[in-house]
Amino acid sequence: MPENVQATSAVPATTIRARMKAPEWGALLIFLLAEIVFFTINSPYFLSWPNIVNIITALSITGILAAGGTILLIAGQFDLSVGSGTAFVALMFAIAAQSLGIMPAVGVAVLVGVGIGMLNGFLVTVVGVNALITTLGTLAIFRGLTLSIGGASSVRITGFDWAIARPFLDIPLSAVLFLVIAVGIAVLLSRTVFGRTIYAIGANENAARLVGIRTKKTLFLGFVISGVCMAITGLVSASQLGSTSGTTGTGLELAVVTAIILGGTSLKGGTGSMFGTVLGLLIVGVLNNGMTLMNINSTWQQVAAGTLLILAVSFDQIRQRFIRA
Amino acid sequence: MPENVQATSAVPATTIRARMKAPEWGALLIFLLAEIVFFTINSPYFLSWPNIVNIITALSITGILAAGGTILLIAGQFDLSVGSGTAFVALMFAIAAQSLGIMPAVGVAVLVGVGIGMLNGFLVTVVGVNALITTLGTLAIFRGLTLSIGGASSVRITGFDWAIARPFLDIPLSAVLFLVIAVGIAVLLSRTVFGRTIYAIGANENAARLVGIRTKKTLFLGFVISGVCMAITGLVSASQLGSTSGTTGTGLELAVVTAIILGGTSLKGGTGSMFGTVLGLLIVGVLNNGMTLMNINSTWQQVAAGTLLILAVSFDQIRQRFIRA
Amino acid sequence: MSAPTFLSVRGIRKSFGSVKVLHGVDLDLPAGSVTALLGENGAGKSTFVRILAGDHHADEGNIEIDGAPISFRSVAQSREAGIRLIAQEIADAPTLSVAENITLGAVPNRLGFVDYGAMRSIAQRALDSLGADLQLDAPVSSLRLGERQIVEIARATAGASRCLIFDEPTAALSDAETKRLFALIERMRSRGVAILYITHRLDEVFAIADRVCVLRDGRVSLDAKVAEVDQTAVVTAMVGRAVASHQDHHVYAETGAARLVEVRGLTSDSFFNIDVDVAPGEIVGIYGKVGSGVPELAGAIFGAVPHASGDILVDGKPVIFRHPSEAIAQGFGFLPADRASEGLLRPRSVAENLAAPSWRRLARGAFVSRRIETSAFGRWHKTLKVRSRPDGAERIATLSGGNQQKVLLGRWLEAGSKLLLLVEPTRGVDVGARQEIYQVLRDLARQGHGILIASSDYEDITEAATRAIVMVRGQMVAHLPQNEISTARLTEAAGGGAHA
Amino acid sequence: QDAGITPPPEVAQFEEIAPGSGEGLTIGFTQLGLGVPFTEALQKGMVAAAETAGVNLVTCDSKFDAAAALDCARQFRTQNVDGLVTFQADAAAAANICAEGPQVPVIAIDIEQQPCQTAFVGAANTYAGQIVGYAIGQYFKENFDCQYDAWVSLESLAVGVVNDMRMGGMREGFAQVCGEVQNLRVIDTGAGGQADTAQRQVTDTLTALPGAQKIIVVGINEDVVTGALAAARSQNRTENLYLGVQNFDPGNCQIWTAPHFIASAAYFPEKYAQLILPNLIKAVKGEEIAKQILVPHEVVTKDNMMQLYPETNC
Ligand SMILES: Nc1ncnc2c1ncn2[C@@H]1O[C@H](COP(=O)(O)OP(=O)(O)OP(=O)(O)O)[C@@H](O)[C@H]1O
Ligand SMILES: Nc1ncnc2c1ncn2[C@@H]1O[C@H](COP(=O)(O)OP(=O)(O)OP(=O)(O)O)[C@@H](O)[C@H]1O
Ligand SMILES: [Mg+2]
Ligand SMILES: [Mg+2]
Repeated sequence: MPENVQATSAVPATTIRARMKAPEWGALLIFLLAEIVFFTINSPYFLSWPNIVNIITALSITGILAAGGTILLIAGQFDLSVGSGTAFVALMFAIAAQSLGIMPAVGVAVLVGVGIGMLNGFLVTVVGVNALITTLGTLAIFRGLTLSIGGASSVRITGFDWAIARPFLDIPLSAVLFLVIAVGIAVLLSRTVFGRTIYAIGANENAARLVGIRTKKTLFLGFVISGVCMAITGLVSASQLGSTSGTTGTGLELAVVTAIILGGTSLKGGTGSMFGTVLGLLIVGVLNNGMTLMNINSTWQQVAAGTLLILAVSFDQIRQRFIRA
Repeated sequence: MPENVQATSAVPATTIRARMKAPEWGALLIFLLAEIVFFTINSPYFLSWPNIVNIITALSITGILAAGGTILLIAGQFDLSVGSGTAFVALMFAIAAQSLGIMPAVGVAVLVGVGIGMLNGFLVTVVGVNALITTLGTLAIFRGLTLSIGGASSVRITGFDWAIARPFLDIPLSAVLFLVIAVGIAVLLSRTVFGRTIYAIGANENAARLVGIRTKKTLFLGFVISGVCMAITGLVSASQLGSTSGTTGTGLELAVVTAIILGGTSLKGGTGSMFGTVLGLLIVGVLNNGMTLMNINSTWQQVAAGTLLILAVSFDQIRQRFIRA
Repeated sequence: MSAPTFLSVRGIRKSFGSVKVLHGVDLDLPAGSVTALLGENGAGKSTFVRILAGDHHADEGNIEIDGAPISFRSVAQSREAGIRLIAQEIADAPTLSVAENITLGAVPNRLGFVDYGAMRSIAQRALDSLGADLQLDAPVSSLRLGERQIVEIARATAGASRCLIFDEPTAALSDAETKRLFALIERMRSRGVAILYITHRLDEVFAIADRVCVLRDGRVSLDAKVAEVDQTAVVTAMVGRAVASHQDHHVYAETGAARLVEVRGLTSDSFFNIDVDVAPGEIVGIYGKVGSGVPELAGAIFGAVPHASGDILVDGKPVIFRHPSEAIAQGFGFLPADRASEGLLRPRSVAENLAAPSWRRLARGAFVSRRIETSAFGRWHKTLKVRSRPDGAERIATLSGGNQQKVLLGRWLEAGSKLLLLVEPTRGVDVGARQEIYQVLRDLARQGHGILIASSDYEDITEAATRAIVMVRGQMVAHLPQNEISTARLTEAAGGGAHA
Repeated sequence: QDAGITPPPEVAQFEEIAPGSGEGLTIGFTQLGLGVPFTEALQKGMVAAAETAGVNLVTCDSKFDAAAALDCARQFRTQNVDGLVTFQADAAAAANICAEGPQVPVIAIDIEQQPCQTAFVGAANTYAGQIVGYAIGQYFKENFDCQYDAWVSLESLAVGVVNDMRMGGMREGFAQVCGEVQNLRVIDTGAGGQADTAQRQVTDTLTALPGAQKIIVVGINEDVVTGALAAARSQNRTENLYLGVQNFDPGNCQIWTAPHFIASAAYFPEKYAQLILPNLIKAVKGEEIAKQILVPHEVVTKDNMMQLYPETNC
């Protein structure tokens, strides 16, 4: 992948200094602001508090999964099973809620999420199967199980409406939860030993191993965290929709990866941040919201979204080259 | 990514010798044979010539795209736009065929495919946008364009039935084409200087440049080859179905990546082979075919496919460890 | 002085399949003492110390620490025992900062939260003790090879340790840095740390070691106090025979042939206003320590990195190389400084690596021919004493560091480049093979090739060069004709630029 | 022809839109998901009708995903729409979607939106399935004494209940004439029913039915039947497929001219708007409207397709 590897040994020192001043995500922030200005001009509803809340609420499920995904991608790993994991958690929760009641069912959901994460982690770190294959496999397995066990029709879940409650500032709890998790993971990644270990493993797994870091244990934990995120999103989804079905969460994996990579985390691992991921999420989220407010046909929305995705990153590349010159 | 990086420098030389004897794909071959034995026992239709032809025919579109994809992944690049590229080519072909006639329309299709490849290549090698983001972007763009231009209803294509013709051995031309392309790319990769260059770029782009390889030009060419593959699959799809619609080729990108990675090409680049990819394609293809013959419910098919995907790679990992011990 | 033995190793055996690397190594490491470990490329030195570091597992043998048997199942256990290895290949986290790399694996923290203040002061102290001046917040990927090596050393010496193992630490260091490293080793020794020091530079052995061990044929062939041996004895123990230098002095004779390259006023942000030219038959040595801009100059002539101003003339006409392939087309060859990131195609075979710039020539039309390629490899396998299979079919990643270096040099010999730009051509190469390489270079020069050696190793210059240039901080400070080239003159001229 | 199946009493008739009847109103329309003929035709009809009525129509595509439909509802609340048309995939999620959306009159399309639904407009899915199944049954009874080799059902499980109602309805309608369906093969053709998935699976299925001369193939939409035809064509077995379809897109000649196209159910998605808009405008103005407004489906066969869709040009 062409992220201008290692800048050879001969990168002029000026570049380094310039980079320090204009952070990685500077261009993305500008891009986001440009989007906001554009939509504010084009829709009277865009820059209103309810709409801002809408944007964040719409991001909450993708965002929570992206938080776990950011940890994994920084460590050089993938998790594509997040969407079907969410659906499976939600289904298990719905079934358990019917027979055991809500609170025990929440426990079941957490166990299922952690279980999925442990399964992925075991396959990747112990058996040694490539993370992409592993999670493509579990993606299919849990989607298949959800459809087989739950059947095609959706299952109703009642008495579990916390996620759409709006206790303060008219913000739904699901959005609050997303913000809390985002901040938590941001702190975890940038401030804790565990977080820095994740970066070290992603930057050079061998080097990390040679300084005595238990790389496999850490990666395993990363997958478990991703599993916990699935448990949470499974519960958020169940609560928001008051139901769950076989198609819940379809395609989330791609939305998650897109946001993370757009936010500057490299597929090679070792770089990235939760802040970048949040920017990535917002760029996509604002775009979708704004285009719908402008009543743009969804097929053209796709074209615009693809174009802007590329533009956002191109912009960053060109800015970097500009600084270098 | 956890492909047991470089087997750390600690790979014993026995392994090396053993590997020479039992090549990378040995375990996958055994796995494929096991599948074949299983389905032969469980379905009387499985091991018949028409069914073997069916399996290969069903693979032809995925396979042709995977041929181009293998080149790119060995060079450390991705192309996720193959599915929507195929649909877009097919639509442009259908439209051109209506107004210009079949032969000029074939020319249009080739130009469109090459154009998509050039666009991807330009964005990745000249602008410097990450290949994943680029091709996620063009995936959305060309899907959106296909839906916007073509509308949702399928467009009829008449007088273009070559792909289902069976000139010899009862094999449709689309399958023949796939086989020819697979062999061609296998030779290209393993025997030609161009192939070497691809491996070198994937192994160490920087070092490749310093031995005089025009890395960007080569990568650009890799994307164009992928675009040519889209042109071909667009034509195959149009001919096979006798029509094209907005959903043509949905999800192909994942099938393609799965086959390539299953076949042993590493996400890190620098390793892999077309033969491995063909094995990967066959493992998935035989599985789908066999389960349909056994009339297994498709949701359980998903579960089985995911499980077997993981098993196939686990098996390989465990075998390697066994040899080492 | 019979210091207590910290580490005692008996009968270590290790094979990589059929390749027996170590068969019965016995070694004692006394506390408060420096033991030098020598041996030819591929003798198994790195393998041995990686066993001590818990990175490899011995097939057989016993390890005792403080007299108690211990078995290392993991790197963590070895570190627990106080052993720190500075490996031959740099193993750092490129995207993390200098401070984070120095504290990698031992991050100062409060309840799991990184204490960045403490991290910076630990890192600063470690760097200070090496006299290094690096920005703590700079990502390691922005550093030069030598600076990254310093970070590695700083990491190993930052915390408390009982045993330090250096695997060719000075290969990428300047003289000044080497001196400060020696001072550090001296301090560590006086604190009772057991030190094992691998090198190919005999003068270093006599400068710092108390004891010298030589690995040969998988065993220790010499284990003696430094005071009791001389250079010849050590070399003989390594190679099995004495290695003579200066067997053959190539003297450049002006032929009047056009210069292969003329560089006029070349300037970038690492070097300023450089004039240099190379004629056929000449071996121009450019001597400069880390920070002198010497490797960057060689890279700029090759077109690997851009330069700001000045001209490069070939056949009297200015050329601009926008890509290395254009330089190669002009008959240039370039051996880069950083083996790992700029040279090796790690997953590919040894023969394929060696042939890389010549693939097209060795092919039949568009198709590669493994037979022709293997025979090309055969030519250099012997000449350069590469310890590998004769057909070069194994992955290059499995070769020892010095042997990898020989293959990368062989690349450009096989390519038959008219002008060779060689950065640190003998980095990590053993004493015997070094002389072979100098001989090959002299032979090439006699055949009319031009060679530019950019090196911080004065031996490269004194042994091979027909004239020398000394650079300090990007400026040319001296120009020595062949008869004036000596270690003393080189270090003296370069001394002016030593870091304060 | 569908005499054996009684239409439900709520079936309504299409009426022309009165120009300017909704002047000044903003109406939100949550679309099920573009990219399939049915929804595209629906959308075209809605846009045209809104224009005639002078209504400002704002569309939000839920892409077959209940979570996206929830977001659409929230956006419509932000935009203060006067009335809402909701076509989203998950009936069980309706309660929360209602709760989060604007508190205005709601017309649900095809899938119930309880508790906020003012009226339901939509396909009588089961009925639409039954009439096709019944027609196939009659055909097989008349011609083959109800003998057939297999019943291949090309479904889209992702579509949920609707899938069950239509595909199950076809089996029920058939069963009324020929008894319980035999040798049933249910094939999932992916989200929304995709031609290439159908093609691949039908190819394998045909291999597993060697020599079968009478295979009944029913599909949830036209695409999957196109895929089945392509599979048969490549094995030269087009003659063996007896086709039952849902929906009728007059441009899709491949199916209507197939040798054994038996029956399809016309849904008239392009005319849905004629049932929806006038009623929603009334509801917004506070008038009473019917709670159930069902589409007058028709069985389409080779014999009557030119009368129903004169623009058919096959
Ligand atoms: N992973 C491996 N697989 C196979 N052979 C290996 C592997 N690692 C090392 N070897 C072989 O073991 C031998 C010893 O290598 P080692 O790196 O220990 O040598 P060294 O003494 O450190 O040499 P140098 O001075 O060049 O660094 C070499 O012949 C090398 O090819
Ligand atoms: N670079 C390579 N890497 C791996 N295998 C190779 C490579 N080059 C060639 N081979 C394999 O080695 C074998 C011999 O190759 P090739 O036919 O090119 O050599 P040759 O027969 O000695 O030369 P020629 O026939 O052209 O005189 C073939 O099986 C080929 O697949
Ligand atoms: Mg070594
Ligand atoms: Mg031959």
